[in-house]
Amino acid sequence: MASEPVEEEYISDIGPPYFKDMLPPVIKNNYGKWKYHEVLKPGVLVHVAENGEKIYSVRVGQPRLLSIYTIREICDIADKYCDGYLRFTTRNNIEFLLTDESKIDPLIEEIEKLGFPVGGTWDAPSGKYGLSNIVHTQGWIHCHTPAIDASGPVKAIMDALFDHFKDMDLPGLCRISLACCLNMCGAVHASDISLVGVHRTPPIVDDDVVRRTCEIPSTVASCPTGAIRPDMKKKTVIVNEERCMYCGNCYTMCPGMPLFDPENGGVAILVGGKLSDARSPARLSKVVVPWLPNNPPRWSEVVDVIKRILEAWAAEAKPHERIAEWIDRIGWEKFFERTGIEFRVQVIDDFKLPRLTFRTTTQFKW
Amino acid sequence: MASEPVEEEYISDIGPPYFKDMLPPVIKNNYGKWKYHEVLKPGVLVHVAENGEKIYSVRVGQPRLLSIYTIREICDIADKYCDGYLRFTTRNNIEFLLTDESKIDPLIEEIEKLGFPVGGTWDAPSGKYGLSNIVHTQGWIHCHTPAIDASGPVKAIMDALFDHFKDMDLPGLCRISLACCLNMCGAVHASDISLVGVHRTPPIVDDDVVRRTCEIPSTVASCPTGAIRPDMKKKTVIVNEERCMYCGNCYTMCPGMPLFDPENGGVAILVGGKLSDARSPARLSKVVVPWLPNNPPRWSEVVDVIKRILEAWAAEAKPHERIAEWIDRIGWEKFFERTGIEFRVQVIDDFKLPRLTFRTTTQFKW
Amino acid sequence: MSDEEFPLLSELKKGPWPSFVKEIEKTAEHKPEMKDLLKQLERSYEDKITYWKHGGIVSVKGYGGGVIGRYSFLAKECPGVAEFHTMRVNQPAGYFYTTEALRKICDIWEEYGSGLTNMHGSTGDIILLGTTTHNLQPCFNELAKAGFDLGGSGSALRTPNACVGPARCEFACIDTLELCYDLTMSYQDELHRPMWPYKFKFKISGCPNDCVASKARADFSIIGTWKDSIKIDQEEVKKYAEQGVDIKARVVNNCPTKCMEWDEEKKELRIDDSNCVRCMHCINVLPKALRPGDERGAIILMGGKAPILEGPVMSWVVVPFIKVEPPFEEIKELAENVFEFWDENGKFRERLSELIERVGMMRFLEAVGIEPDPRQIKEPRTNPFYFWKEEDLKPRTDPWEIWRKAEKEM
Amino acid sequence: MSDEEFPLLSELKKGPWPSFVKEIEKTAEHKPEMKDLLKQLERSYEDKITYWKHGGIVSVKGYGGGVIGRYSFLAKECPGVAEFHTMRVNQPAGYFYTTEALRKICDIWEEYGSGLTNMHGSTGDIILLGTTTHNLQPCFNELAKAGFDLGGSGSALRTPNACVGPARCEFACIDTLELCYDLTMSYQDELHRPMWPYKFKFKISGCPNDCVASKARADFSIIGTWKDSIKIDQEEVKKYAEQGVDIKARVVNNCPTKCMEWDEEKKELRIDDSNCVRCMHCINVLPKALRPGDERGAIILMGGKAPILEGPVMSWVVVPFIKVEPPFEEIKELAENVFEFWDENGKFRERLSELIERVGMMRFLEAVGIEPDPRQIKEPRTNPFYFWKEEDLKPRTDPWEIWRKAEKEM
Ligand code: SRM
Ligand code: SRM
Ligand code: SRM
Ligand code: SRM
Ligand code: SF4
Ligand code: SF4
Ligand code: SF4
Ligand code: SF4
Ligand code: SF4
Ligand code: SF4
Ligand code: SF4
Ligand code: SF4
Repeated sequence: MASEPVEEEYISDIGPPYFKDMLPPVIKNNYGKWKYHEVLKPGVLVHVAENGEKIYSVRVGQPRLLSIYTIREICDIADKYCDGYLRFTTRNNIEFLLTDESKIDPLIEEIEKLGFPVGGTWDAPSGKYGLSNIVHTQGWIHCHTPAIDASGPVKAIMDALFDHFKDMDLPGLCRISLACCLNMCGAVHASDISLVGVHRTPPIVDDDVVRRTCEIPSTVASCPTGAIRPDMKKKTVIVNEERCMYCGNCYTMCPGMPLFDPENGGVAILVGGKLSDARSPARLSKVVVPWLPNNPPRWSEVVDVIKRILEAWAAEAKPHERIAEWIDRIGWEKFFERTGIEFRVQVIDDFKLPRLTFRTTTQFKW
Repeated sequence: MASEPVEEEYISDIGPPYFKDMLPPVIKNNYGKWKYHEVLKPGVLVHVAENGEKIYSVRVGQPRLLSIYTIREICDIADKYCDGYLRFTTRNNIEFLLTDESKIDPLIEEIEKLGFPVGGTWDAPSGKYGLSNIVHTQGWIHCHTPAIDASGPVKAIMDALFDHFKDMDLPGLCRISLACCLNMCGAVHASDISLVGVHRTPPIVDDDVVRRTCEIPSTVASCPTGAIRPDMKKKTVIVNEERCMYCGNCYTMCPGMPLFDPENGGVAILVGGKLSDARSPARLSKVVVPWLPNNPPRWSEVVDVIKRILEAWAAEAKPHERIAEWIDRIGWEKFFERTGIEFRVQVIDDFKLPRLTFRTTTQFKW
Repeated sequence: MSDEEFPLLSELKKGPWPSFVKEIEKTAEHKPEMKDLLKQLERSYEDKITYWKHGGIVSVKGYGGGVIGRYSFLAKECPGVAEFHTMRVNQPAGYFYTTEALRKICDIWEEYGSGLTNMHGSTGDIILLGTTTHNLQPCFNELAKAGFDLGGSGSALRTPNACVGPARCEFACIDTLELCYDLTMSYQDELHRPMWPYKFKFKISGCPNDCVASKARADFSIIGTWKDSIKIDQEEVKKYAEQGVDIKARVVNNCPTKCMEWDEEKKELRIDDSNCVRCMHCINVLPKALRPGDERGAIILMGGKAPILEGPVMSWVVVPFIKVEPPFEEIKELAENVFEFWDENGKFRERLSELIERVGMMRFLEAVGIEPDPRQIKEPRTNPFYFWKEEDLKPRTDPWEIWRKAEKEM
Repeated sequence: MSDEEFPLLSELKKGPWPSFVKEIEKTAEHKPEMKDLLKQLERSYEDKITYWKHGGIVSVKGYGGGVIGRYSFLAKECPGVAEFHTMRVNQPAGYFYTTEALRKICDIWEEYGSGLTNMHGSTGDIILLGTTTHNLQPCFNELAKAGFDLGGSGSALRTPNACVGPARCEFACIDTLELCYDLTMSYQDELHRPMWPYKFKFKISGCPNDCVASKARADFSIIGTWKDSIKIDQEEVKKYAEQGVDIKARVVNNCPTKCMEWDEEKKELRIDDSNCVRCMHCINVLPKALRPGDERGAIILMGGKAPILEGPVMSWVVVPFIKVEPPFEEIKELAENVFEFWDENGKFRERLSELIERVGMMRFLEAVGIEPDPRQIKEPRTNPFYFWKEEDLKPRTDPWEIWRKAEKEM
């Protein structure tokens, strides 16, 4: 069987490196044996094992879009202070892992010199919460469907809320996320504050492109509102604009029907999602601002609303109370009052089963 | 124009009698000027006006199905003790309206001799609640679509719960309602405990009757699950039994497709509805027993479950706490435990948007 | 009547609760044909099935509804109920009666009907249970002479209904009965001459206790409320406390928004009215001490109904506050806007809530002239799937032009 | 790079938060073609539109996914990004790295790619941001040699992800990382060779704090929990109280079921565990004093996903408790039952939750072998619209026969 290609040499399906090979020795030794943790100061955690051993973590904000040249600098620091061990968090912060407490401050100095802030932690025992990094998506850097950019608005918002990342000065956990289209790769549908790129105009069909690149039946089937019908003669599709709510799913299926519109596309803001089941159950975020303009480079209208929401909540929330829980307490009518956000009719759900969000009680506030 | 019929003499569209012509003088005088009320004993209310005048109401249970010969006896009593004034309540109790306190007891004696019990009141200030009458529908007495009888099960249940009508011995308000089919004329969809007649087998189409009596398009359109398709050739309809969930709406539209089945039809039990917005918001009832047999004359399986629910709640509820609120506090998993009701898969909503009732939190009890 | 004849039914003569079987028996004593009702019913009890047929349309001159036609499968065996139509007679608001009025109905029904009634039907009517086609018109004529009229049935307005309200309740924030009467009289035509896509129901409760169960059963629920502060009589509060009412446990702790405070020392109750949601609980428990405020009016909720087709609906808050004063112009204007929109847009057998769900709350609010308000919703939407109108938008640009220009440029 | 060249982007170099623009600039200093990314991006900032085209399918030998193809509309103006595919590289569970491993990736990506990355993508992968079709295979070969493999894309299993778990968290009730690794290795084929109706995601959190946000983003969420009682160290509770933690206000009052009591005098915390819903709050606030119980395992929730088509879904509790111990047989058996059911019944582009909604939870539970449990639901249904199976029923009778017999009888 000499004629067969020497496939054995082709390495594939090896999966990721085994994580245990990446763990610092103190973690390997105490795997599953941690007793408690403390937040020593913003950005610095210590976890103490049952046997008294400790691991320190220094949490560092980063833009997610990282150059390999920066990663190498980060590695240099990890080599110098952490015996070459570090990790990332599920919200894209870097965590330097140390065993020598005395190295924490020099490490912080060095990483901050590189332009990366230390912070993003929270401390339930003291009831002090720092703001973490914004989970986000590709935007104009790489995706074909974004209604807005991703990294740009994130940078603008984090600049504006920077102190909350550095200092643990918020009453509860607050997660901000951004997705550049309704596919919601950022899973913004369950964050305390979410930003999502939205279109406001139906797709513009280029029959020619549709004919060349699209499968008509699956394009038709892709529309949740049944707004698309086939035009069998011309081998293209026709959009019933009345029925279109601009979700963009048709464009995901078929490049021949983009719905971009620089002036009409923009940003929706959702609030009150939460994922942990601490205290109150996890829940989805709710649309409170159906549209703000897509205004690069610094999206000032968006930043302004985010700040207003955050500040109204921070001023009034009780310890541990997240935005969802604050609203539970004060009521949605007061949320709009407190934040000064105009209540627009689009906020009322009339998608598939509107009955679920219409108020069925006379209980409300004036 | 002598040839025209003398239509002027035909009285129509006069509407109901003006209610003010039916009010006892003390009510007329104090209309809108009541200050407070008290429950003097089970079944006896006094309302006191701003000027100190009083009206006493004696509440009396009745089977709703009343003979005119009984109504006349009731009138006799009202003439004797109430100057000829009485009313009915929104739950079909009779209320005798008196101004002379000393006549209350003789009135009670006389009406109870007639076989009608005094009770059904509740008293929030003392936190003592009596059970009221069961709101119900026609059943086999008059309707063409019932899956069960109405008056019969109601009688059997009220016999079993009679003491709760007479004594105010429950911790909170409890409303029981019954409807004999899913049309739910009893509006049982928002009661503390509801009984509803349900079918469990698809309609049996008699093509002949369909042809003679049914409009095919509206029959087809009547099915919420799209289980009916027209058979244009035979001018009848065909039911896809797989898709049918036995709602009976097709039979309402078309007499040619009854879904009665003596052994398979039966009673579903729902709990936890509430209409007042007192304390917690109003809400719909939830199916906890998808089916019990239709067992005349005394529906013992049904009576048994109702009693179990009522007793489990009454034993554990805090003052004012209704079944819905008790379940809010203990959780649905405990409701099934406490009542010993088997959790059947039919209780899980998979109708149109199941996602709304599936649990999305790790919060639950063991 | 011997119990051996109707062994199953006779089981329902036992027990302390008044027996409907006895009522039929009693009637049959005067009107022997009613024994046939027992016969048919006993048969249903044996066979566990209804023996009533789908009714045909029967009514009285000039009316399209008010009568439910009914025929028996057992016409031969039970000729007394071969035709057994019910008449729905519009009750006086609040179900108040003089014995004189009630006796008149009894007399007429003795002459033209079965002598059986339902006091009352679920919608609110006096149900006269069972008569023949032949008797309908004369019966109606007599009722009319006695001052009574038929209620609604079919695709029409249904008999409006209200809680006892100001007639005998200290909590009433609006005049439920006057409003009920006014609406009934204003819409006689809509009540008697079916012409709509389906039925339409009004129900009116004087306060959020909702004693007429309107939220579950009315396309248009009117519920009294107030906007200003609860009125407290601290002396009466003290008295309740002295009488042993545990104000902290029973009142304060049950307040849904925890906006109350009980000062145990001073025996004083304080309410932060800006956080009160007017649930009535504290007023219910302390009726002598607390009262609704003075700025009174109603909340209008729409769309309540039974489960078929899409599942049951509790009414939705559409108007968070409206004045309710005779001649009730605001409410009637709104109701008429709703009738018009539904009549024009509703499909056959589509209730109001189903229509609103189909066309969207945005279009509905606009059509009936109501502003969006956060009080209309439990919570905002979780999906960003909404519509914009042309006036919300800037002129459209074509992405193809932008891209093609860019591709060509160099 | 001069700021005049990219005036809009240069605005995003200002401010304290680290700038992604600077990261691109820094890369462009070493790899000049990356200036084209800035060019294209500046153009997007001016025109407010993306300049990326719908990608074609590109991958590496034997794989159907792991690469997202991407082409520019500005290929002429910005040839450096004309082809700009991303590679999704499967991260080590918990995102732990040695600098050695990270440097290897940097070296490979310096050679075969743009030098830009995302650390990490939302699903969890290392995103290598931008390379040409030509470079894909050699890049993959080098990664494999370095011990790395591609993650998922397309209609395949996606890269599983987990919270840091027992590696550095005292709350972990299950071994999130070992399970994540095991699932990833067990399902390499499902990950690399798209063959399903659509994507499928696993995410694993060690406790209900859900630090990997699994409930919103995974078709199959595995969340650690316990069944027995919370362990209390009363000495440590006292210490917290002495340090000024207001246990009543911050812990007890925030308990969702109010099943805790704080004895201010004895400084003792009591928990009625039969009413605890294991929300973690008290443990979070008092980590030195409280710990999850010993009978540990996981809750399995299914169906989480983004809003298209029917609105967003939070995962649904399907298995209220399952043991989680290597070799994780129970979980894998369940997962495979789910794969099978979905693969057989799912339509093109139908996620698991959409399939379950279409066919009904009853059929799904039966197919994957799970018993109904009240813990699966928030509340029971409000509509009585459900199905029965033949084995639930007695033999059918025909109402026509009953009626016709009755009509004839006499
Ligand atoms: C490092 C990380 C896990 C990882 O695998 O990377 C992590 C680590 C910890 N989380 Fe978390 N969480 C991490 C993402 C999350 C997420 C996921 C997310 O945000 O996308 C959540 C769910 C968020 C939500 O509910 O929307 C999350 C909700 C929590 C909570 C619940 C807080 C609440 O009040 O709702 C706790 C409990 C607490 O506050 O102590 C928690 C507690 C903790 C503790 C205290 C656990 C421990 O004892 O080690 C850790 C230190 C937190 C700190 O900064 O003080 N962690 N934590 C993640 C850090 C992300 C970051 O960089 O900010
Ligand atoms: C007479 C009647 C009004 C009428 O127009 O006929 C009425 C009369 C009163 N209701 Fe009611 N309610 C009446 C049906 C209702 C209904 C409707 C129903 O059951 O279909 C409800 C809504 C039920 C529900 O929520 O599901 C209702 C929920 C209440 C409540 C709220 C109780 C709660 O805790 O949820 C109160 C407040 C209270 O308890 O004091 C109330 C309070 C009252 C008061 C105390 C009002 C007053 O000050 O006069 C009345 C005396 C009650 C008593 O028996 O002590 N009424 N009440 C109805 C008597 C029906 C019966 O015969 O039992
Ligand atoms: C008599 C009454 C039951 C009773 O015993 O009290 C009744 C009896 C019937 N109702 Fe009803 N409904 C009665 C109040 C209700 C209510 C309660 C209410 O009005 O407050 C409801 C629930 C609220 C609602 O409207 O949603 C109700 C919801 C229905 C429905 C379902 C409507 C829907 O949109 O889902 C039907 C089906 C139909 O319209 O075809 C219906 C149909 C019927 C029909 C006409 C049967 C039919 O399919 O054509 C019944 C005639 C029975 C008979 O032989 O007399 N009946 N019906 C009630 C009217 C008495 C009255 O005028 O006072
Ligand atoms: C790269 C990434 C965003 C990021 O910047 O981090 C991403 C990028 C894309 N996602 Fe995503 N998704 C990414 C995580 C997610 C997540 C979050 C998660 O996995 O935890 C979600 C929400 C959770 C979910 O699966 O529901 C997500 C929901 C979608 C959807 C909607 C799926 C749905 O069922 O509703 C689409 C549309 C599709 O599949 O056609 C989508 C499609 C896409 C495509 C492939 C665009 C498309 O229409 O074909 C994007 C390619 C962008 C590009 O040019 O690179 N992406 N996508 C994430 C993957 C990185 C990684 O592997 O680590
Ligand atoms: S959210 Fe939309 S635009 Fe953004 S990366 Fe995902 S698919 Fe692309
Ligand atoms: S954007 Fe969405 S709603 Fe509009 S046509 Fe496309 S798929 Fe349909
Ligand atoms: S509930 Fe059904 S069976 Fe009973 S009276 Fe109403 S329509 Fe008839
Ligand atoms: S009973 Fe209901 S579900 Fe079944 S065919 Fe008739 S209308 Fe359809
Ligand atoms: S609804 Fe309110 S006003 Fe009407 S009777 Fe009930 S408590 Fe009184
Ligand atoms: S009416 Fe209800 S919400 Fe208002 S203070 Fe009283 S109990 Fe609280
Ligand atoms: S989910 Fe639980 S176990 Fe995992 S990191 Fe968060 S707190 Fe720790
Ligand atoms: S885990 Fe949550 S529910 Fe359980 S005792 Fe602690 S706070 Fe209460």
